[in-house]
Amino acid sequence: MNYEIQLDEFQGPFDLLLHLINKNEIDIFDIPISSITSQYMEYINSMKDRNLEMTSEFILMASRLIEIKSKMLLPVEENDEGEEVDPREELAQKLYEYKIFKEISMYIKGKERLYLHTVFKDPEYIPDQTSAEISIDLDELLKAFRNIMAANDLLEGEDSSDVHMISREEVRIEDRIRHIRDILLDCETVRFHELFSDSSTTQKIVVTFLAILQLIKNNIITFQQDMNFDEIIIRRI
Amino acid sequence: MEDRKKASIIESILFAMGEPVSINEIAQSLGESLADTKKDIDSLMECYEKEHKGIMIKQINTKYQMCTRPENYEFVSSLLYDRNKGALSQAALETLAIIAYKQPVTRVEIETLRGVKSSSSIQTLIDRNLIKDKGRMDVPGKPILYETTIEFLKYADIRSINELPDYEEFIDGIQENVLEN
Amino acid sequence: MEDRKKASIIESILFAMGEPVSINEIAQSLGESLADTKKDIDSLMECYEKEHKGIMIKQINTKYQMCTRPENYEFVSSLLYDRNKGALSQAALETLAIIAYKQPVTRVEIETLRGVKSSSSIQTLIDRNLIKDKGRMDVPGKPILYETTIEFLKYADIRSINELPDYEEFIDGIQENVLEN
Repeated sequence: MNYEIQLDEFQGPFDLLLHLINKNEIDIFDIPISSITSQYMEYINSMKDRNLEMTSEFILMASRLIEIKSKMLLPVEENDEGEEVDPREELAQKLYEYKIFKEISMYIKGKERLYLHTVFKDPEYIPDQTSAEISIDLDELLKAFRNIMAANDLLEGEDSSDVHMISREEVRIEDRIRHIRDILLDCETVRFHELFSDSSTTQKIVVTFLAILQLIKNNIITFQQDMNFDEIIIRRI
Repeated sequence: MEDRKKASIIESILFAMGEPVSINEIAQSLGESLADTKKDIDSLMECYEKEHKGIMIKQINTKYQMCTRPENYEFVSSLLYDRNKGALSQAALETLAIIAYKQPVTRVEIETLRGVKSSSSIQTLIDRNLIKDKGRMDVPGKPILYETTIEFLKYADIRSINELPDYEEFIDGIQENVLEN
Repeated sequence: MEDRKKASIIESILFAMGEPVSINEIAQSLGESLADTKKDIDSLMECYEKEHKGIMIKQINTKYQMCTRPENYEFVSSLLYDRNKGALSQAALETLAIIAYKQPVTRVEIETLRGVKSSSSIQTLIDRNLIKDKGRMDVPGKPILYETTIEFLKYADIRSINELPDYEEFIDGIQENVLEN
Protein backbone atom coordinates (compact mmCIF):
# COMPACT_ATOMS: atom_id res chain seq x y z
CA MET A 1 0.00 0.00 0.00
CA ASN A 2 1.31 3.45 -0.70
CA TYR A 3 1.19 6.12 1.94
CA GLU A 4 1.09 9.15 -0.29
CA ILE A 5 -2.10 10.09 1.48
CA GLN A 6 -1.13 11.26 4.90
CA LEU A 7 -3.32 10.70 7.88
CA ASP A 8 -3.25 14.30 8.91
CA GLU A 9 -5.20 15.08 5.77
CA PHE A 10 -8.20 13.36 7.24
CA GLN A 11 -10.74 15.18 9.30
CA GLY A 12 -11.23 12.14 11.47
CA PRO A 13 -11.98 8.42 11.33
CA PHE A 14 -15.15 8.93 9.25
CA ASP A 15 -13.15 10.84 6.69
CA LEU A 16 -10.47 8.15 6.56
CA LEU A 17 -13.09 5.41 6.20
CA LEU A 18 -14.84 7.30 3.39
CA HIS A 19 -11.50 7.62 1.65
CA LEU A 20 -10.96 3.86 1.88
CA ILE A 21 -14.49 3.18 0.67
CA ASN A 22 -14.01 5.45 -2.34
CA LYS A 23 -10.62 4.01 -3.10
CA ASN A 24 -11.96 0.48 -3.07
CA GLU A 25 -15.09 1.53 -4.96
CA ILE A 26 -17.40 -0.16 -2.55
CA ASP A 27 -20.89 0.55 -1.26
CA ILE A 28 -21.15 2.26 2.14
CA PHE A 29 -23.98 -0.11 3.04
CA ASP A 30 -22.04 -3.22 2.11
CA ILE A 31 -18.56 -2.68 3.46
CA PRO A 32 -16.23 -5.70 3.31
CA ILE A 33 -15.42 -5.12 6.94
CA SER A 34 -12.44 -7.40 7.23
CA SER A 35 -10.51 -5.84 4.36
CA ILE A 36 -11.43 -2.27 5.32
CA THR A 37 -10.44 -2.92 8.92
CA SER A 38 -7.02 -4.13 7.93
CA GLN A 39 -6.54 -1.15 5.58
CA TYR A 40 -7.64 1.17 8.36
CA MET A 41 -5.19 -0.43 10.77
CA GLU A 42 -2.40 -0.07 8.22
CA TYR A 43 -2.98 3.68 8.10
CA ILE A 44 -3.09 3.87 11.86
CA ASN A 45 0.16 1.95 12.10
CA SER A 46 1.84 4.15 9.54
CA MET A 47 0.93 7.03 11.76
CA LYS A 48 2.54 5.29 14.72
CA ASP A 49 5.64 4.63 12.64
CA ARG A 50 5.98 8.32 12.08
CA ASN A 51 5.88 8.69 15.82
CA LEU A 52 2.66 10.65 15.77
CA GLU A 53 0.14 10.26 18.48
CA MET A 54 -3.43 9.86 17.37
CA THR A 55 -6.44 11.43 18.90
CA SER A 56 -8.69 9.04 20.72
CA GLU A 57 -11.27 9.13 17.89
CA PHE A 58 -9.02 7.18 15.52
CA ILE A 59 -8.29 4.54 18.15
CA LEU A 60 -11.92 4.30 19.17
CA MET A 61 -12.92 3.65 15.58
CA ALA A 62 -10.27 0.94 15.27
CA SER A 63 -11.79 -0.92 18.21
CA ARG A 64 -15.25 -0.39 16.78
CA LEU A 65 -14.23 -1.90 13.46
CA ILE A 66 -12.73 -4.89 15.21
CA GLU A 67 -15.91 -5.32 17.23
CA ILE A 68 -18.02 -5.26 14.07
CA LYS A 69 -15.64 -7.68 12.43
CA SER A 70 -15.99 -10.16 15.29
CA LYS A 71 -19.78 -9.79 15.31
CA MET A 72 -19.82 -10.65 11.62
CA LEU A 73 -18.30 -14.02 12.51
CA LEU A 74 -21.09 -14.84 14.95
CA PRO A 75 -24.53 -16.12 13.97
CA VAL A 76 -26.78 -13.34 12.67
CA GLU A 77 -28.61 -11.52 15.45
CA GLU A 78 -32.26 -10.62 15.28
CA ASN A 79 -33.86 -7.56 16.75
CA ASP A 80 -37.15 -7.40 18.66
CA GLU A 81 -39.13 -7.45 15.41
CA GLY A 82 -37.34 -10.58 14.34
CA GLU A 83 -35.39 -8.80 11.61
CA GLU A 84 -31.82 -9.67 10.98
CA VAL A 85 -29.43 -7.04 12.25
CA ASP A 86 -26.41 -6.16 10.19
CA PRO A 87 -23.61 -5.22 12.62
CA ARG A 88 -22.36 -2.73 10.01
CA GLU A 89 -25.68 -0.90 9.75
CA GLU A 90 -25.14 1.75 12.42
CA LEU A 91 -21.68 2.70 11.22
CA ALA A 92 -22.88 2.79 7.60
CA GLN A 93 -25.66 5.21 8.54
CA LYS A 94 -23.21 7.50 10.27
CA LEU A 95 -20.77 7.41 7.38
CA TYR A 96 -23.58 8.14 4.96
CA GLU A 97 -24.74 11.15 6.93
CA TYR A 98 -21.17 12.40 7.26
CA LYS A 99 -20.75 12.03 3.51
CA ILE A 100 -23.78 14.23 2.92
CA PHE A 101 -22.39 16.96 5.14
CA LYS A 102 -19.04 16.68 3.43
CA GLU A 103 -20.89 17.23 0.17
CA ILE A 104 -22.62 20.28 1.66
CA SER A 105 -19.27 21.60 2.87
CA MET A 106 -17.98 21.40 -0.70
CA TYR A 107 -20.99 23.36 -1.86
CA ILE A 108 -20.33 26.03 0.76
CA LYS A 109 -16.66 26.07 -0.20
CA GLY A 110 -17.74 26.80 -3.77
CA LYS A 111 -19.33 30.04 -2.57
CA GLU A 112 -16.30 31.16 -0.66
CA ARG A 113 -14.37 32.68 -3.53
CA LEU A 114 -17.19 35.06 -4.33
CA TYR A 115 -17.34 36.11 -0.70
CA LEU A 116 -13.60 36.69 -0.43
CA HIS A 117 -13.71 38.74 -3.63
CA THR A 118 -16.44 41.13 -2.58
CA VAL A 119 -15.47 44.51 -1.17
CA PHE A 120 -17.81 46.56 0.99
CA LYS A 121 -17.29 50.12 2.10
CA ASP A 122 -17.53 52.07 5.32
CA PRO A 123 -20.26 54.63 5.98
CA GLU A 124 -19.47 58.07 4.63
CA TYR A 125 -18.23 60.57 7.15
CA ILE A 126 -20.58 63.29 8.23
CA PRO A 127 -19.56 65.85 10.85
CA ASP A 128 -20.94 64.83 14.20
CA GLN A 129 -23.33 67.31 15.68
CA THR A 130 -24.97 65.06 18.21
CA SER A 131 -22.09 64.78 20.68
CA ALA A 132 -24.24 62.26 22.49
CA GLU A 133 -22.60 60.06 25.08
CA ILE A 134 -21.97 56.54 24.01
CA SER A 135 -21.20 53.50 26.02
CA ILE A 136 -18.66 51.06 24.73
CA ASP A 137 -19.42 47.42 25.35
CA LEU A 138 -16.09 45.68 25.92
CA ASP A 139 -17.49 42.35 24.78
CA GLU A 140 -18.53 43.92 21.49
CA LEU A 141 -15.14 45.56 21.14
CA LEU A 142 -13.36 42.27 21.80
CA LYS A 143 -15.63 40.46 19.38
CA ALA A 144 -14.94 43.03 16.66
CA PHE A 145 -11.20 42.65 17.20
CA ARG A 146 -11.32 38.86 17.17
CA ASN A 147 -13.38 38.99 13.94
CA ILE A 148 -10.70 41.07 12.27
CA MET A 149 -7.82 38.96 13.56
CA ALA A 150 -9.61 35.76 12.55
CA ALA A 151 -10.32 37.06 9.05
CA ASN A 152 -6.59 37.66 8.70
CA ASP A 153 -5.74 34.27 10.22
CA LEU A 154 -3.90 36.02 13.01
CA LEU A 155 -5.58 34.29 15.91
CA GLU A 156 -4.41 31.07 17.40
CA GLY A 157 -6.72 29.12 15.19
CA GLU A 158 -8.36 25.78 15.19
CA ASP A 159 -5.18 24.04 14.23
CA SER A 160 -3.89 24.38 17.75
CA SER A 161 -6.46 22.10 19.28
CA ASP A 162 -8.67 20.42 16.68
CA VAL A 163 -5.76 18.68 15.08
CA HIS A 164 -5.94 15.01 14.43
CA MET A 165 -2.48 14.40 15.72
CA ILE A 166 -1.28 15.72 19.00
CA SER A 167 2.44 15.99 19.39
CA ARG A 168 3.75 13.52 21.91
CA GLU A 169 5.19 16.28 24.02
CA GLU A 170 1.91 17.89 24.95
CA VAL A 171 0.97 15.75 27.94
CA ARG A 172 3.50 13.17 28.96
CA ILE A 173 2.72 10.43 31.41
CA GLU A 174 6.01 11.06 33.26
CA ASP A 175 4.94 14.65 33.84
CA ARG A 176 1.58 13.57 35.21
CA ILE A 177 3.29 11.05 37.51
CA ARG A 178 5.57 13.76 38.81
CA HIS A 179 2.59 16.08 39.21
CA ILE A 180 0.68 13.52 41.29
CA ARG A 181 3.73 12.76 43.41
CA ASP A 182 4.21 16.47 44.02
CA ILE A 183 0.65 16.75 45.25
CA LEU A 184 1.16 13.79 47.58
CA LEU A 185 4.35 15.30 49.01
CA ASP A 186 2.30 17.98 50.71
CA CYS A 187 -0.55 15.83 51.88
CA GLU A 188 -0.89 12.16 52.53
CA THR A 189 -4.18 11.76 50.70
CA VAL A 190 -5.94 13.37 47.82
CA ARG A 191 -9.39 12.88 46.40
CA PHE A 192 -9.46 11.02 43.11
CA HIS A 193 -11.35 13.68 41.17
CA GLU A 194 -8.99 16.44 42.31
CA LEU A 195 -6.23 14.85 40.27
CA PHE A 196 -8.30 15.66 37.20
CA SER A 197 -9.12 19.24 38.08
CA ASP A 198 -6.61 20.61 35.57
CA SER A 199 -7.38 18.01 32.91
CA SER A 200 -9.27 20.01 30.32
CA THR A 201 -8.86 17.66 27.39
CA THR A 202 -9.67 14.02 26.86
CA GLN A 203 -6.01 13.37 26.31
CA LYS A 204 -5.08 14.88 29.68
CA ILE A 205 -7.72 12.83 31.42
CA VAL A 206 -6.52 9.61 29.81
CA VAL A 207 -2.88 10.37 30.59
CA THR A 208 -3.70 11.30 34.18
CA PHE A 209 -5.58 8.04 34.58
CA LEU A 210 -2.67 6.06 33.13
CA ALA A 211 -0.32 7.86 35.52
CA ILE A 212 -2.47 6.80 38.48
CA LEU A 213 -2.47 3.17 37.31
CA GLN A 214 1.30 3.28 36.90
CA LEU A 215 1.78 4.67 40.42
CA ILE A 216 -0.47 1.98 41.89
CA LYS A 217 1.40 -0.73 40.01
CA ASN A 218 4.71 0.57 41.33
CA ASN A 219 3.36 0.58 44.89
CA ILE A 220 3.82 4.29 45.25
CA ILE A 221 0.18 5.02 45.92
CA THR A 222 -2.85 3.07 46.96
CA PHE A 223 -6.51 3.89 46.90
CA GLN A 224 -9.52 3.27 49.06
CA GLN A 225 -13.24 3.56 48.65
CA ASP A 226 -15.33 2.99 51.75
CA MET A 227 -18.61 2.28 50.03
CA ASN A 228 -19.91 1.93 46.53
CA PHE A 229 -20.05 5.32 44.78
CA ASP A 230 -18.11 6.93 47.61
CA GLU A 231 -15.32 9.26 46.74
CA ILE A 232 -12.14 7.36 45.90
CA ILE A 233 -9.25 8.48 48.09
CA ILE A 234 -5.69 8.24 46.80
CA ARG A 235 -3.10 7.68 49.52
CA ARG A 236 0.67 7.68 49.26
CA ILE A 237 2.45 4.59 50.56
CA MET B 1 -41.69 61.62 -6.80
CA GLU B 2 -40.64 60.33 -10.16
CA ASP B 3 -39.01 56.91 -10.41
CA ARG B 4 -35.64 58.21 -11.47
CA LYS B 5 -35.47 60.50 -8.48
CA LYS B 6 -36.38 57.64 -6.17
CA ALA B 7 -33.75 55.40 -7.71
CA SER B 8 -31.21 58.17 -7.30
CA ILE B 9 -32.05 58.60 -3.60
CA ILE B 10 -31.82 54.86 -2.98
CA GLU B 11 -28.40 54.86 -4.58
CA SER B 12 -27.27 57.76 -2.43
CA ILE B 13 -28.52 56.10 0.75
CA LEU B 14 -26.93 52.74 0.05
CA PHE B 15 -23.65 54.34 -0.94
CA ALA B 16 -23.48 56.68 2.05
CA MET B 17 -24.47 54.10 4.64
CA GLY B 18 -22.06 51.45 3.42
CA GLU B 19 -23.48 48.94 5.88
CA PRO B 20 -26.73 46.99 5.39
CA VAL B 21 -29.77 49.31 5.34
CA SER B 22 -33.24 47.99 6.12
CA ILE B 23 -36.06 48.47 3.69
CA ASN B 24 -37.91 50.30 6.48
CA GLU B 25 -35.20 52.92 6.72
CA ILE B 26 -35.22 53.47 2.99
CA ALA B 27 -39.03 53.63 2.83
CA GLN B 28 -39.10 56.11 5.68
CA SER B 29 -36.53 58.34 4.07
CA LEU B 30 -38.38 58.25 0.75
CA GLY B 31 -41.75 58.69 2.41
CA GLU B 32 -43.12 55.79 0.42
CA SER B 33 -44.80 52.52 1.34
CA LEU B 34 -42.74 49.39 1.96
CA ALA B 35 -44.24 47.70 -1.08
CA ASP B 36 -43.40 50.59 -3.42
CA THR B 37 -39.92 50.87 -1.96
CA LYS B 38 -39.35 47.17 -2.47
CA LYS B 39 -40.36 47.54 -6.12
CA ASP B 40 -38.01 50.48 -6.59
CA ILE B 41 -35.07 48.65 -5.03
CA ASP B 42 -35.78 45.51 -7.04
CA SER B 43 -35.80 47.37 -10.33
CA LEU B 44 -32.58 49.18 -9.38
CA MET B 45 -30.92 45.87 -8.56
CA GLU B 46 -32.11 44.40 -11.82
CA CYS B 47 -30.73 47.36 -13.73
CA TYR B 48 -27.33 47.02 -12.00
CA GLU B 49 -27.25 43.36 -12.94
CA LYS B 50 -28.30 43.90 -16.53
CA GLU B 51 -25.61 46.49 -17.07
CA HIS B 52 -22.96 44.48 -15.22
CA LYS B 53 -22.19 47.50 -13.13
CA GLY B 54 -19.07 47.55 -10.99
CA ILE B 55 -21.27 48.11 -7.95
CA MET B 56 -23.76 45.49 -6.86
CA ILE B 57 -26.71 45.68 -4.48
CA LYS B 58 -26.94 42.67 -2.24
CA GLN B 59 -30.07 41.68 -0.37
CA ILE B 60 -29.53 40.12 3.03
CA ASN B 61 -32.80 39.22 4.73
CA THR B 62 -34.71 42.50 4.55
CA LYS B 63 -31.61 44.65 4.29
CA TYR B 64 -29.65 45.95 1.33
CA GLN B 65 -25.98 46.70 0.97
CA MET B 66 -23.74 47.87 -1.84
CA CYS B 67 -20.52 46.04 -2.70
CA THR B 68 -18.14 45.61 -5.60
CA ARG B 69 -18.75 43.06 -8.33
CA PRO B 70 -16.62 40.01 -7.47
CA GLU B 71 -15.56 39.51 -11.11
CA ASN B 72 -13.63 42.78 -10.87
CA TYR B 73 -11.75 41.74 -7.76
CA GLU B 74 -8.37 41.29 -9.39
CA PHE B 75 -8.45 44.87 -10.63
CA VAL B 76 -9.53 46.24 -7.27
CA SER B 77 -7.21 44.14 -5.12
CA SER B 78 -4.14 45.36 -6.98
CA LEU B 79 -4.91 48.82 -5.57
CA LEU B 80 -6.26 47.77 -2.18
CA TYR B 81 -4.12 46.02 0.39
CA ASP B 82 -2.91 42.51 0.15
CA ARG B 83 -5.22 41.28 2.75
CA ASN B 84 -4.68 37.63 3.47
CA LYS B 85 -8.33 37.05 4.13
CA GLY B 86 -8.03 33.35 4.69
CA ALA B 87 -10.24 30.61 3.36
CA LEU B 88 -11.92 28.30 5.85
CA SER B 89 -10.29 24.99 6.68
CA GLN B 90 -12.05 21.73 5.78
CA ALA B 91 -12.80 21.18 9.48
CA ALA B 92 -14.46 24.59 9.77
CA LEU B 93 -16.39 24.05 6.52
CA GLU B 94 -17.80 20.72 7.72
CA THR B 95 -18.81 22.28 11.01
CA LEU B 96 -20.42 25.20 9.20
CA ALA B 97 -22.32 22.82 6.89
CA ILE B 98 -23.78 20.99 9.88
CA ILE B 99 -24.75 24.20 11.68
CA ALA B 100 -26.33 25.63 8.53
CA TYR B 101 -28.59 22.61 8.04
CA LYS B 102 -29.21 21.50 11.62
CA GLN B 103 -29.50 24.82 13.38
CA PRO B 104 -29.92 25.38 16.22
CA VAL B 105 -27.48 22.65 17.12
CA THR B 106 -25.21 21.77 20.04
CA ARG B 107 -21.50 21.05 19.98
CA VAL B 108 -22.11 17.42 20.92
CA GLU B 109 -24.46 16.93 17.95
CA ILE B 110 -21.85 18.42 15.64
CA GLU B 111 -19.15 16.19 17.05
CA THR B 112 -21.35 13.10 16.74
CA LEU B 113 -21.92 13.85 13.06
CA ARG B 114 -18.28 14.64 12.30
CA GLY B 115 -16.83 11.93 14.49
CA VAL B 116 -14.21 14.33 15.85
CA LYS B 117 -13.89 17.13 18.35
CA SER B 118 -15.06 20.40 16.90
CA SER B 119 -14.73 23.03 19.61
CA SER B 120 -11.98 24.98 17.95
CA SER B 121 -13.73 24.86 14.56
CA ILE B 122 -16.76 26.30 16.33
CA GLN B 123 -14.58 29.02 17.85
CA THR B 124 -13.10 29.83 14.44
CA LEU B 125 -16.58 30.18 12.96
CA ILE B 126 -17.64 32.44 15.83
CA ASP B 127 -14.52 34.54 15.32
CA ARG B 128 -15.29 34.75 11.61
CA ASN B 129 -18.76 35.94 12.54
CA LEU B 130 -20.36 33.09 10.56
CA ILE B 131 -22.14 31.47 13.51
CA LYS B 132 -23.34 32.62 16.88
CA ASP B 133 -24.53 31.44 20.23
CA LYS B 134 -28.33 31.10 20.29
CA GLY B 135 -28.82 30.55 23.98
CA ARG B 136 -28.84 27.25 25.75
CA MET B 137 -30.84 24.08 25.31
CA ASP B 138 -33.18 23.22 28.14
CA VAL B 139 -31.71 19.81 28.96
CA PRO B 140 -29.26 18.73 31.68
CA GLY B 141 -25.92 20.42 31.19
CA LYS B 142 -27.63 23.29 29.35
CA PRO B 143 -25.50 23.00 26.22
CA ILE B 144 -25.04 26.06 23.99
CA LEU B 145 -27.01 26.08 20.74
CA TYR B 146 -25.37 27.47 17.61
CA GLU B 147 -26.94 29.07 14.57
CA THR B 148 -25.70 30.88 11.49
CA THR B 149 -25.43 34.68 11.26
CA ILE B 150 -26.22 37.42 8.76
CA GLU B 151 -22.58 37.26 7.71
CA PHE B 152 -23.15 33.62 6.76
CA LEU B 153 -25.85 34.74 4.32
CA LYS B 154 -23.26 37.00 2.69
CA TYR B 155 -20.79 34.14 2.69
CA ALA B 156 -23.23 31.72 1.07
CA ASP B 157 -24.47 34.44 -1.30
CA ILE B 158 -28.11 33.94 -0.34
CA ARG B 159 -30.77 36.38 0.82
CA SER B 160 -32.14 34.18 3.57
CA ILE B 161 -31.45 30.82 5.08
CA ASN B 162 -34.42 29.36 3.19
CA GLU B 163 -32.48 29.80 -0.02
CA LEU B 164 -30.03 27.08 0.88
CA PRO B 165 -30.53 24.07 -1.38
CA ASP B 166 -32.64 21.32 0.18
CA TYR B 167 -30.74 18.76 2.18
CA GLU B 168 -32.29 16.14 -0.10
CA GLU B 169 -30.55 17.63 -3.11
CA PHE B 170 -27.23 16.61 -1.66
CA ILE B 171 -28.50 13.09 -1.06
CA ASP B 172 -29.46 12.94 -4.72
CA GLY B 173 -26.00 14.19 -5.61
CA ILE B 174 -24.43 11.38 -3.65
CA GLN B 175 -26.67 8.79 -5.22
CA GLU B 176 -25.84 10.05 -8.69
CA ASN B 177 -22.19 9.72 -7.82
CA VAL B 178 -22.78 6.19 -6.62
CA LEU B 179 -24.52 5.28 -9.85
CA GLU B 180 -21.81 6.85 -11.93
CA ASN B 181 -19.03 4.94 -10.20
CA MET C 1 -11.33 44.80 -23.13
CA GLU C 2 -14.76 46.05 -24.05
CA ASP C 3 -15.92 49.45 -22.86
CA ARG C 4 -18.63 48.14 -20.60
CA LYS C 5 -16.15 45.92 -18.78
CA LYS C 6 -13.76 48.84 -18.36
CA ALA C 7 -16.54 51.05 -17.01
CA SER C 8 -17.51 48.29 -14.60
CA ILE C 9 -13.94 47.97 -13.30
CA ILE C 10 -13.60 51.72 -12.82
CA GLU C 11 -16.81 51.71 -10.81
CA SER C 12 -15.54 48.87 -8.63
CA ILE C 13 -12.23 50.63 -8.02
CA LEU C 14 -13.75 53.99 -7.13
CA PHE C 15 -16.31 52.32 -4.86
CA ALA C 16 -13.79 50.16 -3.03
CA MET C 17 -11.21 52.91 -2.57
CA GLY C 18 -13.68 55.46 -1.26
CA GLU C 19 -11.05 58.17 -1.43
CA PRO C 20 -9.51 60.07 -4.35
CA VAL C 21 -7.80 57.67 -6.78
CA SER C 22 -5.30 58.96 -9.31
CA ILE C 23 -5.85 58.36 -12.99
CA ASN C 24 -2.43 56.65 -13.05
CA GLU C 25 -3.57 54.03 -10.58
CA ILE C 26 -6.72 53.34 -12.55
CA ALA C 27 -4.84 53.17 -15.86
CA GLN C 28 -2.31 50.79 -14.34
CA SER C 29 -4.98 48.51 -12.97
CA LEU C 30 -6.80 48.44 -16.30
CA GLY C 31 -3.58 48.04 -18.25
CA GLU C 32 -4.60 50.89 -20.54
CA SER C 33 -2.99 54.16 -21.53
CA LEU C 34 -3.66 57.34 -19.54
CA ALA C 35 -5.46 58.89 -22.50
CA ASP C 36 -7.79 55.92 -22.96
CA THR C 37 -8.44 55.71 -19.25
CA LYS C 38 -9.28 59.38 -19.14
CA LYS C 39 -11.79 58.87 -21.93
CA ASP C 40 -13.37 55.95 -20.10
CA ILE C 41 -13.69 57.86 -16.85
CA ASP C 42 -15.10 60.92 -18.63
CA SER C 43 -17.79 58.94 -20.36
CA LEU C 44 -18.68 57.20 -17.10
CA MET C 45 -18.98 60.58 -15.35
CA GLU C 46 -21.12 61.91 -18.15
CA CYS C 47 -23.40 58.92 -17.95
CA TYR C 48 -23.78 59.35 -14.16
CA GLU C 49 -24.68 63.00 -14.72
CA LYS C 50 -27.13 62.34 -17.52
CA GLU C 51 -29.00 59.74 -15.47
CA HIS C 52 -28.87 61.84 -12.28
CA LYS C 53 -27.48 58.86 -10.44
CA GLY C 54 -27.36 58.93 -6.65
CA ILE C 55 -23.60 58.42 -6.84
CA MET C 56 -21.38 61.04 -8.44
CA ILE C 57 -17.82 60.88 -9.66
CA LYS C 58 -15.93 63.98 -8.62
CA GLN C 59 -12.69 65.07 -10.25
CA ILE C 60 -10.10 66.66 -8.00
CA ASN C 61 -7.04 67.62 -10.06
CA THR C 62 -5.95 64.30 -11.57
CA LYS C 63 -7.83 62.22 -9.04
CA TYR C 64 -11.34 60.84 -9.00
CA GLN C 65 -13.62 60.03 -6.10
CA MET C 66 -17.15 58.73 -5.69
CA CYS C 67 -19.56 60.59 -3.47
CA THR C 68 -23.30 60.97 -2.98
CA ARG C 69 -25.25 63.43 -5.08
CA PRO C 70 -25.67 66.65 -3.06
CA GLU C 71 -29.34 67.05 -4.07
CA ASN C 72 -30.09 63.83 -2.16
CA TYR C 73 -28.29 64.95 0.96
CA GLU C 74 -31.40 65.59 3.05
CA PHE C 75 -32.61 62.01 2.49
CA VAL C 76 -29.25 60.56 3.42
CA SER C 77 -28.29 62.77 6.33
CA SER C 78 -31.36 62.02 8.39
CA LEU C 79 -30.57 58.30 8.23
CA LEU C 80 -26.89 58.80 8.99
CA TYR C 81 -27.71 61.01 11.97
CA ASP C 82 -30.17 58.48 13.33
CA ARG C 83 -27.55 55.79 13.15
CA ASN C 84 -24.86 57.94 14.73
CA LYS C 85 -27.03 58.89 17.65
CA GLY C 86 -26.85 55.60 19.44
CA ALA C 87 -24.03 53.13 19.36
CA LEU C 88 -21.10 53.18 16.98
CA SER C 89 -21.49 51.71 13.52
CA GLN C 90 -19.92 48.29 13.00
CA ALA C 91 -17.25 49.95 10.85
CA ALA C 92 -16.38 52.45 13.58
CA LEU C 93 -16.40 49.72 16.24
CA GLU C 94 -13.97 47.60 14.22
CA THR C 95 -11.68 50.55 13.68
CA LEU C 96 -11.82 51.42 17.37
CA ALA C 97 -11.08 47.82 18.33
CA ILE C 98 -7.91 47.79 16.22
CA ILE C 99 -6.75 51.09 17.64
CA ALA C 100 -7.51 49.97 21.21
CA TYR C 101 -5.58 46.72 20.91
CA LYS C 102 -2.77 47.77 18.58
CA GLN C 103 -2.10 51.36 19.60
CA PRO C 104 -0.32 53.38 18.50
CA VAL C 105 -1.27 52.39 14.99
CA THR C 106 -1.29 54.00 11.53
CA ARG C 107 -4.21 54.27 9.16
CA VAL C 108 -2.55 51.89 6.70
CA GLU C 109 -2.20 49.24 9.41
CA ILE C 110 -5.88 49.62 10.26
CA GLU C 111 -6.91 49.40 6.64
CA THR C 112 -4.71 46.40 5.98
CA LEU C 113 -6.31 44.52 8.84
CA ARG C 114 -9.84 45.53 7.90
CA GLY C 115 -9.36 45.28 4.14
CA VAL C 116 -11.49 48.40 3.82
CA LYS C 117 -10.60 52.07 3.51
CA SER C 118 -11.16 53.46 6.98
CA SER C 119 -10.54 57.19 6.86
CA SER C 120 -14.19 58.09 7.41
CA SER C 121 -14.44 55.78 10.42
CA ILE C 122 -11.23 57.25 11.85
CA GLN C 123 -12.62 60.75 11.39
CA THR C 124 -15.86 59.75 13.12
CA LEU C 125 -13.94 58.34 16.09
CA ILE C 126 -11.86 61.53 16.36
CA ASP C 127 -15.06 63.61 16.30
CA ARG C 128 -16.44 61.50 19.10
CA ASN C 129 -13.28 61.96 21.12
CA LEU C 130 -12.56 58.25 21.31
CA ILE C 131 -9.21 58.34 19.55
CA LYS C 132 -6.55 60.94 18.96
CA ASP C 133 -3.47 61.72 16.96
CA LYS C 134 -0.31 60.61 18.78
CA GLY C 135 2.27 62.27 16.59
CA ARG C 136 3.88 60.80 13.53
CA MET C 137 5.80 57.63 12.87
CA ASP C 138 9.40 58.14 11.90
CA VAL C 139 9.24 56.36 8.53
CA PRO C 140 8.95 57.72 4.98
CA GLY C 141 5.65 59.51 4.56
CA LYS C 142 5.54 60.18 8.30
CA PRO C 143 2.11 58.58 8.83
CA ILE C 144 -0.03 59.68 11.76
CA LEU C 145 -0.23 57.31 14.70
CA TYR C 146 -3.56 56.90 16.47
CA GLU C 147 -4.28 55.96 20.07
CA THR C 148 -7.32 55.87 22.31
CA THR C 149 -8.23 58.77 24.60
CA ILE C 150 -9.10 59.16 28.28
CA GLU C 151 -12.75 59.43 27.18
CA PHE C 152 -12.46 56.01 25.60
CA LEU C 153 -11.50 54.55 28.99
CA LYS C 154 -14.43 56.34 30.55
CA TYR C 155 -16.94 55.08 28.00
CA ALA C 156 -15.51 51.56 28.20
CA ASP C 157 -15.56 51.81 32.00
CA ILE C 158 -11.98 50.72 32.54
CA ARG C 159 -9.08 52.46 34.29
CA SER C 160 -6.37 51.61 31.81
CA ILE C 161 -5.81 49.93 28.47
CA ASN C 162 -4.37 46.95 30.34
CA GLU C 163 -7.87 46.16 31.51
CA LEU C 164 -9.05 45.33 27.99
CA PRO C 165 -10.07 41.67 27.80
CA ASP C 166 -7.34 39.36 26.54
CA TYR C 167 -8.12 38.64 22.92
CA GLU C 168 -6.15 35.42 22.65
CA GLU C 169 -8.31 33.63 25.18
CA PHE C 170 -11.40 31.75 24.13
CA ILE C 171 -14.36 33.98 24.69
CA ASP C 172 -17.05 31.37 24.65
CA GLY C 173 -17.83 28.48 26.88
CA ILE C 174 -17.13 26.05 24.09
CA GLN C 175 -14.38 24.27 25.91
CA GLU C 176 -16.91 22.94 28.35
CA ASN C 177 -15.38 20.71 30.95
CA VAL C 178 -14.98 17.27 29.49
CA LEU C 179 -15.53 15.63 32.85
CA GLU C 180 -19.06 16.96 32.92
CA ASN C 181 -20.05 15.12 29.79
